[in-house]
Amino acid sequence: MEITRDRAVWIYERMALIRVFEERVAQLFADGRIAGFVHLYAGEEAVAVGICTHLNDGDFITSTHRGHGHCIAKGVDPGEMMAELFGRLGGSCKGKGGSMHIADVSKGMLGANGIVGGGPPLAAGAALTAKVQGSGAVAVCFFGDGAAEQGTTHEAMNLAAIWKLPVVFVCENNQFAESTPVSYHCAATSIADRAASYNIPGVTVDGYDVVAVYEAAGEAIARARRGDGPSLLEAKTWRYFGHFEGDQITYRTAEQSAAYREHDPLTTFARQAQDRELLQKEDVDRIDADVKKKVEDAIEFAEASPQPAPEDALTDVYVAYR
Amino acid sequence: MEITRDRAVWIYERMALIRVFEERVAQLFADGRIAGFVHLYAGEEAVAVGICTHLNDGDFITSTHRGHGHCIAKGVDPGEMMAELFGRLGGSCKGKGGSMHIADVSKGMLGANGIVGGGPPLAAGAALTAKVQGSGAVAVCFFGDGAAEQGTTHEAMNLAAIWKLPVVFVCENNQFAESTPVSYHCAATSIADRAASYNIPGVTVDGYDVVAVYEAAGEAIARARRGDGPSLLEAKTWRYFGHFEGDQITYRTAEQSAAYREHDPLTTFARQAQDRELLQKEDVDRIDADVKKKVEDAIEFAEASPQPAPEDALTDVYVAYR
Amino acid sequence: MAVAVRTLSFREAINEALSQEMERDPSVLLMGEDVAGGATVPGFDQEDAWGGVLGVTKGLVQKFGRDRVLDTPISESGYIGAAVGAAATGLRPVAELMFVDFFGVCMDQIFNQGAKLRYMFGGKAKVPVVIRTMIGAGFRAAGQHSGCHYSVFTHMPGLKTVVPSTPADAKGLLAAAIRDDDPVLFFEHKLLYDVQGEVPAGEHLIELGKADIKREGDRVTVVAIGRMVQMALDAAESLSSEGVSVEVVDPRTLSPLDEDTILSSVRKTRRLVVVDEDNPRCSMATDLVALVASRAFDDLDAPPQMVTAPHTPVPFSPIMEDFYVPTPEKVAEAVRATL
Amino acid sequence: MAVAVRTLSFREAINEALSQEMERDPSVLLMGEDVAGGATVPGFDQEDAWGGVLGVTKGLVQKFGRDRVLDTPISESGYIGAAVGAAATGLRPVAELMFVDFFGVCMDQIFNQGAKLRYMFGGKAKVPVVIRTMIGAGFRAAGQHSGCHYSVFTHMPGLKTVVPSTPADAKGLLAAAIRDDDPVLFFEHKLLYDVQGEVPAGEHLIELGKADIKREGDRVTVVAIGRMVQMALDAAESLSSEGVSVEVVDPRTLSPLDEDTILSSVRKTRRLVVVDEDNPRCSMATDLVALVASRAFDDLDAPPQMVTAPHTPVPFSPIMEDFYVPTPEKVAEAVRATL
Ligand SMILES: Cc1ncc(C[n+]2csc(CCOP(=O)(O)OP(=O)(O)O)c2C)c(N)n1
Ligand SMILES: Cc1ncc(C[n+]2csc(CCOP(=O)(O)OP(=O)(O)O)c2C)c(N)n1
Ligand SMILES: [Mg+2]
Ligand SMILES: [Mg+2]
Repeated sequence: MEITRDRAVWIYERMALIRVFEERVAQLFADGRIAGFVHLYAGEEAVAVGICTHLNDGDFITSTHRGHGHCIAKGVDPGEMMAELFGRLGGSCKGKGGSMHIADVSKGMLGANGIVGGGPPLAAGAALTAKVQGSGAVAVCFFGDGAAEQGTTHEAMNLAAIWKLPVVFVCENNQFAESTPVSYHCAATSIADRAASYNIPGVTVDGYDVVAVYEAAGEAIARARRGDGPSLLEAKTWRYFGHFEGDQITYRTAEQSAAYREHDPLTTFARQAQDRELLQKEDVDRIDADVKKKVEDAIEFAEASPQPAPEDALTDVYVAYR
Repeated sequence: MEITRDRAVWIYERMALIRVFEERVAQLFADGRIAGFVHLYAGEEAVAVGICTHLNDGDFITSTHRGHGHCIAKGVDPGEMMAELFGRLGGSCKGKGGSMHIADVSKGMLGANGIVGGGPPLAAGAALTAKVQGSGAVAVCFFGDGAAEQGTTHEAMNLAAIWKLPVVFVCENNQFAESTPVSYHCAATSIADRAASYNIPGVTVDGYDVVAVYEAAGEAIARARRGDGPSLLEAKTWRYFGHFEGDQITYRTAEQSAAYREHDPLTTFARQAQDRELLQKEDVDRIDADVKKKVEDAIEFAEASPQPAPEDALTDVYVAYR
Repeated sequence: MAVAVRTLSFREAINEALSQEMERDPSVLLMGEDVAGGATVPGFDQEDAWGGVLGVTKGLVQKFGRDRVLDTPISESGYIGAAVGAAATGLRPVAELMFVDFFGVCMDQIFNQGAKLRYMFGGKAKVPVVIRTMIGAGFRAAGQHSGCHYSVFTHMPGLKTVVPSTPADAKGLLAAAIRDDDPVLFFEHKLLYDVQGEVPAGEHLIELGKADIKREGDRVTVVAIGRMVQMALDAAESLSSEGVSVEVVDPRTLSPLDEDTILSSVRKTRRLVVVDEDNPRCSMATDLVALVASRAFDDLDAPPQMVTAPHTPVPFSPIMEDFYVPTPEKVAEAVRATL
Repeated sequence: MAVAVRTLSFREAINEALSQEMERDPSVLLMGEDVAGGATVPGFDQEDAWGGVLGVTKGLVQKFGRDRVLDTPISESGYIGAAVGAAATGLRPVAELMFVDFFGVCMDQIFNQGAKLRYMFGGKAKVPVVIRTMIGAGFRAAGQHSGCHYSVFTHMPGLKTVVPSTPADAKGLLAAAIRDDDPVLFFEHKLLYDVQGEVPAGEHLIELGKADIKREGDRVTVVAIGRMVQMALDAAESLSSEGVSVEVVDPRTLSPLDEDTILSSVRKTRRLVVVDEDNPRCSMATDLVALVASRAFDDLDAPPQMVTAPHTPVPFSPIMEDFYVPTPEKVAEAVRATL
């Protein structure tokens, strides 16, 4: 699979946007301007972006509690996202969802999810819609290494396999579920190997290498679009921040994170793309500046967005009730 | 593993007892003397018996909706079982459980279970007790091919594996979940292969050959007793009756069942044991007569057992309430 | 315009609603364990296919094919969650949870996903899924196949709950549930399946949220749910010979609840008896009594009475199980206690 | 004999109950996601281990070791079912379901296995398991981490449900729950963890099924649950300056429920207000109103009032969430409505 200049720009821009968005959210949380449980995606950008490069608005994704990166990669507006984190009416969910439930169904983004393992059945369902409607769309289900032990993940993969649904299960193995390492919570040596339990392809890829993710995802998504059924893709990755904001990260070492920073997906890709003359230094600088501005604009948008009225809590439960 | 004459007698006697028990229950159901959902185990005897030969009262088993065979193999009294099916006070559960909930905790039989996939977590828990208490006991979890797709099964196997619990997961693959064939509901080629997802041994065995089951189970149970953790054993089998009594069995052919009858586990074992001079023809005849009598005695016991009072429905919910 | 009316069983009425809605709207599909039966077994679309464990969906796979009548593995979270996901993306799935007692293996997909997606997404999604499920004691099916538990779903914001008591209601409410844009739990009492009743032949829709007065009366209001409507009617019949005129109100949908019809009836009779086969704590029985006690307190002349199952699981023994389920006698006794 | 009493937080009181019971009985063990934290990470038993997502079980793994404080995979059915199985075979596990909102992924093991085994086995088993879980809104944790839903568990025969409102109650009730031979759900409101209160130092047991009168009064009875007890006390305080004497009853355990204490209080005050943070339908609010309306109807001088969360999921926005939770003002208003 060839990466064009346009695609390289898109990839770098999305990754950079996620990174800056998350770093700013961390500050805003520390400053008490964002409340609740906030799980940041920084460090894992190559996974969401490498995969979503293959998707368009008609395709679906399901996400996790760590959903900001998936949203941005799937094209959700950062202003609406930030407004959502601020609990404002202009937020993608009108302030009702917050970080753990950001969604934009019009973009095929079926929501961050506060339930670990909540997404896999939903993704199978979205893929069923695509299959029944013959739309050619695919669904991608992002889930964590911790979610791999949840029964729903097993059920959804088996169901998708027997129904040959156009879905790609993407395990973002950041090696921890909260403070619990994957080596403890997972009996398998490799989560991708579990694909054999469903007779579907299973591949492990370096989640710090966006090109590797992009290529593996291309295979899996093409297969799904062809009607050949689901795949399982495991991307080994690492989160730079704590499990959620406020976490003191006592269960892994600063050295480990530093080692990952050495191979940071953004700088690595920027370098590779320049080596391959897909991007110029100026492109990178311009994008870096652009995304900073985008995020500041998003914050501005969020701050300018009106607060909901207390009674707005009562609406949107049903389409119609009585 | 050597089979002694005593063991051969036990094996044949248990299998014959299950067979006769189930055939009589089918009649009693047809005659309207037993009510409710009744799932018969006839045809699958070699699995429960081949495995339970290795167990004693201190060991635990969890069972399924198709639990009579497991009960008998684990030493539950057939009279109390029959009384339970009749809903009598003398039943193993005082008439409160019925076929789908027969249990005898004093024999380590932790209950038939009306919930497909209900047993695996319970078995892991019983194994945890054995491990914590250092009792040397093991737990065996019987589950169907249909139950293999349930999330609880996945969760329990992973949990048992990471905690190295002394439990053996036994999949009784009778090739159907109700009217749905395993080839449809299960994406894996072999359920035993799913053991790889948990880094535990996985073996498929001919569930019509009690010696083969006995041998494979011996390995797995010894491993568990040694503290080396769980295993998965898949026994390919076939039920002679419908899914439940009343089922017209329209989803498989009489020829298929006839073919299995050719290799009936009881007659096969009786022949093999005679060939190996473990049993004499007279033993087999005596046992056949014995178990018939045992089952008739069980029916007599059940019929003589008093009916509960209606208000007995109100007791046994709690050990103490207020 | 005369509407053709035939006698159908409750089972047939449900089957007809499914069939008509599937004909009407290609985005409606069925999924569940053995709802067709014998998937991939050669030659197995014949008429005696299971069509669900108690035959309710029999014949539909022959009409609509296996692409629209989907047998599932025993993975309730998997396929009910898939139904939710499919509903959120454009289909109108009708998923079957064989027995309501199994809700514990899939509740998250129902109550945290299906019920909440719309709200959590700020009203920017809809989830038009129907989950059909069997309820009720009396089948000698014991502790894990005999519960009601519609109270649990009624408790949950975002869900609608429907409990029909007659074949005609079953047809009309199920059709309305399928056309409804919100997630609906549809509870079918297994002892009603063989009950016969007149059912309109063509399109028949009953608006969700409308109670039905199954018998008019002016002395005591009995609100009864599902199979308990028949118990209440039987009690009313025998009480009428004692000169006590009982009004039997069938809420039909528990969420939304037709508070007005219930309150008006009580304002007329000034007495309330609730009959609910579910367990008593935090139940529809308490819900209805609390509604009336808080909103029509001054209209009540006697303490409201609740006739419910006891606070126990369902026992197997027929003798004990018959004691567990409310009877017309117990209803009549409760009615007399209000006089 | 003087009992030493210190000020502890609600969090510390729970931790102390766990620690003391684990010391007392070697068959008590803890399991849950990150209840120790950092399992198998080299050197990770140090004092700053997570000890649960909000630090409630901090320090216990250092005292009791990893054989008794078990980190689990994210497999609630798996490990809570294992806790049930272990309880049925001789241990006394205390399992943590991190947030009650997750009950949907594991409810079967709680309500079909844990709650029913004893009954279905004819009384020949017992299941002494405790499931601790966090409840409650106000944390800005949105729709899937903020519910209460103790009504669902109270509905289920075979379970006991405990909702403490003070540090001392939390300690005494948790110790009693651990020694109890039945399955107990123990609900901890996350906004109470930092609340301070006096707590007896040594063994401290509070019998399950005993309500506590948190403030005496004679004009109106307010029954409040969990964090709502504080709302009721605040309302009582402000109402006392209006000359209205409010009695605040804290049921502490919802199943079994201390009906006598509640009914006696209402018989004295002749007025009832229930304050329940849970959603309103089929809830503890309706349960309590129905209890009083059916059993003390003639003693009531005014319609009973319910102050509850609305029939909606919990919204994220702090403004909306603050509207969602009952406040002392709303309680006071409801009290006034009964006068
Ligand atoms: C059903 C359920 N159980 C537990 C939690 C609490 N929880 C939230 S995130 C998390 C860890 C998830 O780990 P993983 O799937 O690896 O995702 P990561 O956080 O590493 O991205 C846990 C236990 C939850 N939200 N839902
Ligand atoms: C959670 C749950 N889902 C569905 C059912 C209904 N049911 C009872 S037995 C059965 C089939 C089980 O198949 P399998 O596990 O292969 O066991 P077998 O009957 O073949 O012994 C089904 C679907 C149930 N009891 N529990
Ligand atoms: Mg992770
Ligand atoms: Mg089977």
